[in-house]
Amino acid sequence: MTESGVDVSIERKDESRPEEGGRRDPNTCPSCRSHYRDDELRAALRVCPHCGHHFPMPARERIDSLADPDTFEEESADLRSADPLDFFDLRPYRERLAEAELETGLGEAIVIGSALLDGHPCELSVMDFAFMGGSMGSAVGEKFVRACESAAERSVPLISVTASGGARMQEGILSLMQLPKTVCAVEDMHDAGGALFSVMAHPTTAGVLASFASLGDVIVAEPGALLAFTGRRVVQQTTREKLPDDFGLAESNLRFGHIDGIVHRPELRPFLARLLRLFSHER
Amino acid sequence: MTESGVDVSIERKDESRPEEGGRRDPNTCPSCRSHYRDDELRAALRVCPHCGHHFPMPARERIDSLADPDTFEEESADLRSADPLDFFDLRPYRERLAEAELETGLGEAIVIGSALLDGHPCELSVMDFAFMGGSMGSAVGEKFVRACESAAERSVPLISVTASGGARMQEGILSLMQLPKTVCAVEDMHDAGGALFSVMAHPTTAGVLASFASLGDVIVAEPGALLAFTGRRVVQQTTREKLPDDFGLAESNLRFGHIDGIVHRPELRPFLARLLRLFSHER
Amino acid sequence: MSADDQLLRLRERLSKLRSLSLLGGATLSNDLKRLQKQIEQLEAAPTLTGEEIWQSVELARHEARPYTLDYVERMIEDWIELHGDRSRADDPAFITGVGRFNGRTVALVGHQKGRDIKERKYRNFGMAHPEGYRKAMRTMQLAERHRFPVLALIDTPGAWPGVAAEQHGQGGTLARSHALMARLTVPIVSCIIGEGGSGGASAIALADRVLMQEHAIYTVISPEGCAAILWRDAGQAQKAAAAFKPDAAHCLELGVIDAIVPEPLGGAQNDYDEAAQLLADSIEHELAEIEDEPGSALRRQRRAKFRAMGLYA
Amino acid sequence: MSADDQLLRLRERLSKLRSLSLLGGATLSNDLKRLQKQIEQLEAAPTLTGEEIWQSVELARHEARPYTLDYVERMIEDWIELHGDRSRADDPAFITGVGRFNGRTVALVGHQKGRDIKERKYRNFGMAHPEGYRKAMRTMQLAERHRFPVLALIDTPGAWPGVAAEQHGQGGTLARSHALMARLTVPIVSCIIGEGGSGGASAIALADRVLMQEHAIYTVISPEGCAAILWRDAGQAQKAAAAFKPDAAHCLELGVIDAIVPEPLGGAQNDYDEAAQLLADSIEHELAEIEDEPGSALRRQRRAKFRAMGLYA
Ligand SMILES: [Zn+2]
Ligand SMILES: [Zn+2]
Repeated sequence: MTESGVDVSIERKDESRPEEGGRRDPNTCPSCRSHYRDDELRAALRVCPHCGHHFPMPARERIDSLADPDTFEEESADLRSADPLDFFDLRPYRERLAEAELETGLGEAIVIGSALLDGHPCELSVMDFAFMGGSMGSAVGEKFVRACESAAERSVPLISVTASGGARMQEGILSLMQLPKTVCAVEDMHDAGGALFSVMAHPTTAGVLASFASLGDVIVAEPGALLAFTGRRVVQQTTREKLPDDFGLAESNLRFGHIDGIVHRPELRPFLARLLRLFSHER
Repeated sequence: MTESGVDVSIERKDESRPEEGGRRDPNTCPSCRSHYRDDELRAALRVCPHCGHHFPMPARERIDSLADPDTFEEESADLRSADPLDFFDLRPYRERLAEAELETGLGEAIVIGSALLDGHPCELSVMDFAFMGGSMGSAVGEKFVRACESAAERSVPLISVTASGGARMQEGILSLMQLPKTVCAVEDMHDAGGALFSVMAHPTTAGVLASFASLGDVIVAEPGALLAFTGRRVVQQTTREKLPDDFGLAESNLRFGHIDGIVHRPELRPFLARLLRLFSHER
Repeated sequence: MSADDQLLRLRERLSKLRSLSLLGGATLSNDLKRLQKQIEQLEAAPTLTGEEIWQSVELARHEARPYTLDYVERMIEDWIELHGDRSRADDPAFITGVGRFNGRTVALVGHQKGRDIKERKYRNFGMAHPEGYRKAMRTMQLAERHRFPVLALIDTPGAWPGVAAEQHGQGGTLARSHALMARLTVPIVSCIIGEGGSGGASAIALADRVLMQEHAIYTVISPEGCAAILWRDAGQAQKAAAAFKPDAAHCLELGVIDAIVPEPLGGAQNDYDEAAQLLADSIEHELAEIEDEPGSALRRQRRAKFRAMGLYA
Repeated sequence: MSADDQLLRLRERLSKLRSLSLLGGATLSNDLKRLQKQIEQLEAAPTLTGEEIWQSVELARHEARPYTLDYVERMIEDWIELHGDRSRADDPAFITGVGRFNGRTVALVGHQKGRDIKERKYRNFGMAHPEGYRKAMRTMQLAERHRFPVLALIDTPGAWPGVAAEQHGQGGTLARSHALMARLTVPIVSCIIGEGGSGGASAIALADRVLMQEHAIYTVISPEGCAAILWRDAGQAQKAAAAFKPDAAHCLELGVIDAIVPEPLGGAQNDYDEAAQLLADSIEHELAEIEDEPGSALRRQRRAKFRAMGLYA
């Protein structure tokens, strides 16, 4: 499951490794081994009907599951990553970007725009792990900042759904600068009276966890999501410590006081609707 | 060592209990058993010349050790405790107060006033454990608040030296209200740009630790001082936990991040002088 | 000081206030109203005997008494509980969250005791660690950021006196919780709904309006603790309680609380719904009086109120 | 993007700023000055080869390189070190304190590495736990309260990736440290004096002026970590470094830092006193330029600077 372009390798204790040379079927539940057709899974919000495992959810499907029908208006759809370092590892960065766009149909690892949710106006910012591991480069940072600005301008809360391996190495130090950059945007929004609701999907790690995702006025996670600054493997290699079974998982984060709750995907929309009612400026 | 009028019983691991029916000689070092004449101890700032043990220091001697000669001007010297509850335990509260005044020569468990320290103007607030265990009733709270107000008015830092068993039970709920009262005064002083330097002497516990003493911009303690919200005996009785040897001591508090440092008594004056230089508004 | 003396003192404060131009119009009339109400309540409140005081102690600790979540359930719509101190733990001895109280969004913090043995242990008998107070502080900061009024329900024998609690800074944390409440510029109404035990209670009770249920107690130390120290005998708790008077009427007399919240006949445990209705009515009354004040005035008056507490010669 | 392109971009920014009336007089001329200086430094700075970049990586990690306390000793008078996060620990991987820098009181925070094996372990190789970042935040809050400028010295391979660090909220703590620095209204000057590794570095580098010593590095991931992920071979670190260019000249080119601080010939390790003098001169220069700005303007410009970082199409 190692992806190029993430600075944390994502692993899950309850997932066995794919067979040598093979790729795990994305529609087979890693938890209970049930297999589904894609339309079945999609209809179930990509939650295993048998065991409740939460599969990764593409950004467009996430938006469809949250926004009232035909209310989502995408913003900055044309914004794309540049290649400030002419970066080349095993392949050119530009090639990786083109391939990711082709595979996901997305211009970047984040989609932003305005919407209604249960009738309440809000701004949505949704990441997609399928686009280069949801890594945050200049374009992702810029789009998140624009979402903050759009939310503040319209005096509506911003709902952020994250799924990210961290900063995008191929952009070097500029990817690290997306941490202070997105944080400054959240602070500006807060100063304008705005609210940020942070939904952490699997995985929300490294640079994204160490910046805007952790600054939500309310923070919830999906069940089983990995929320860690550093992934299991690096922790083990660096410290040689014994890792608890639930290391970094949402459930452990709740116990240690880092999130407000765990919300199952089918409950997410009503939960956010309630938050919007509470934080809206109407009285 | 149990004192009437304190809501925490003060004990020290390194102090053996006084013999049955007898009272420990106050000039015998509980740590190394050396015995001193009172003038010897006083000349040594009540620090055992043999082993460094810090004996309790009367408020007047503390002030003499800090203020430049003849610069201390006491404030609110006439303020005395009332007896709002007509409190009577084994003896009337009024009798205990009269006795404490007779024994210590102090009107209450705190002395406040303006002074110069190494030429820097400051306000001093010094508690005395010998006056009913340094317990905080309405008079102590009021005098501390006046020290804050005097410091703010003159734009000088406030140096607070605490030695207290906690709130003064004999004043019931009014003694508890000295916690919010003194905290509000510190906040007012902070809003006026003032600074609080908190020196915690043995013991600084319960209500005083849970209010103004912990709000110092800089907090230091004397070696071996007990700084705990709850004393050893109550912790043991309530929780049946095994207590570490250094439970609640200054050294443990430093390790756990609650104080900025431990300052030996002969170093206190130069240390405070340095702080005054740094926090004074002259440039 | 007898109730009569106290009433006299209140009347004096009242006439002083009337002649004071310092506080400005709206404020003054609010303060007057508040004191006038205190006087009325005081005149109505009987002076309790030692036995009656002890009854309050027992009712305040009654195992069937409604706890914070019982009131949340009945008073708050769209409740969302918030968890965790963002650094170490989620202390179950504290409940914190946001919800709608009579149409407005509020933040609520409160101690939580457990009903059965298992939950009692889970909630640590309502005795919070420093992590619990930090959770409450975090929720109050959220309220400040979004201009939500804060409701605080106090029901604890005291802050937890364990080794880890000390090591994690129980004393300093209580100090900082007091300090945060002295800094907030949103309206704060607190109510002692059972035991208001020591610094662990006052740390979340530093409010614009402090209420107390009829049979709640507010104490600097538990009656047993007091007896153990003063009489060297915890069995003398009843005697201690009679001496230091932790009941609502005496707290009102001493100017420590602003009003008494009535309970159903025989105590809140007899009718949760009525108790919640009475509590909601009182909170609404107080909140409505202060919620339109500018935050800076609110904070100035809040500090001035506590600054005036205490009796000395 | 080549240095020439970058220079062009800087020139464009400069001309845009010149035509902008938004920022007000003093600010504008400061921004102009800053950019003009950047352009001068850029024109002066050579474009490093891969080999030269690797030399910087090695010098940044040189075991004799001066650390935070070496600079404190030489730059700060009346130094008082402050300890503890007021909740759990005193992390020796962070140094925080107050003292006098060229006559004015400042607060200083910085990572601290150890010199010998024992101290290295004690300082955890400059890799702080969340508790260390909380200690730094506390000291910065003290600075804000008393209007002391903040100096931040960055020298860490990264935030500590241990189990307890994760459990105590390493990610969230770094986020909140960034956020606090975005909120401060006192002047902040930071300098990367060795390794500026990832979020553990940027968390205390969100400053009005970000400096970087000539041979320091500022990276999103260590060269070894990058190589391990991209080339599946940590031995390719040199190749990775050449690809992602963590050296000061490139950071200046990309607009990530504001100026480069010169080092003694061959590196700071060769002459601590000279290194400290050069660092102090640079900090003084930057601080003098901003310290009389109103806090709200400072904060607005600080956020605007970081808001503009990044390159996209
Ligand atoms: Zn399944
Ligand atoms: Zn001795």
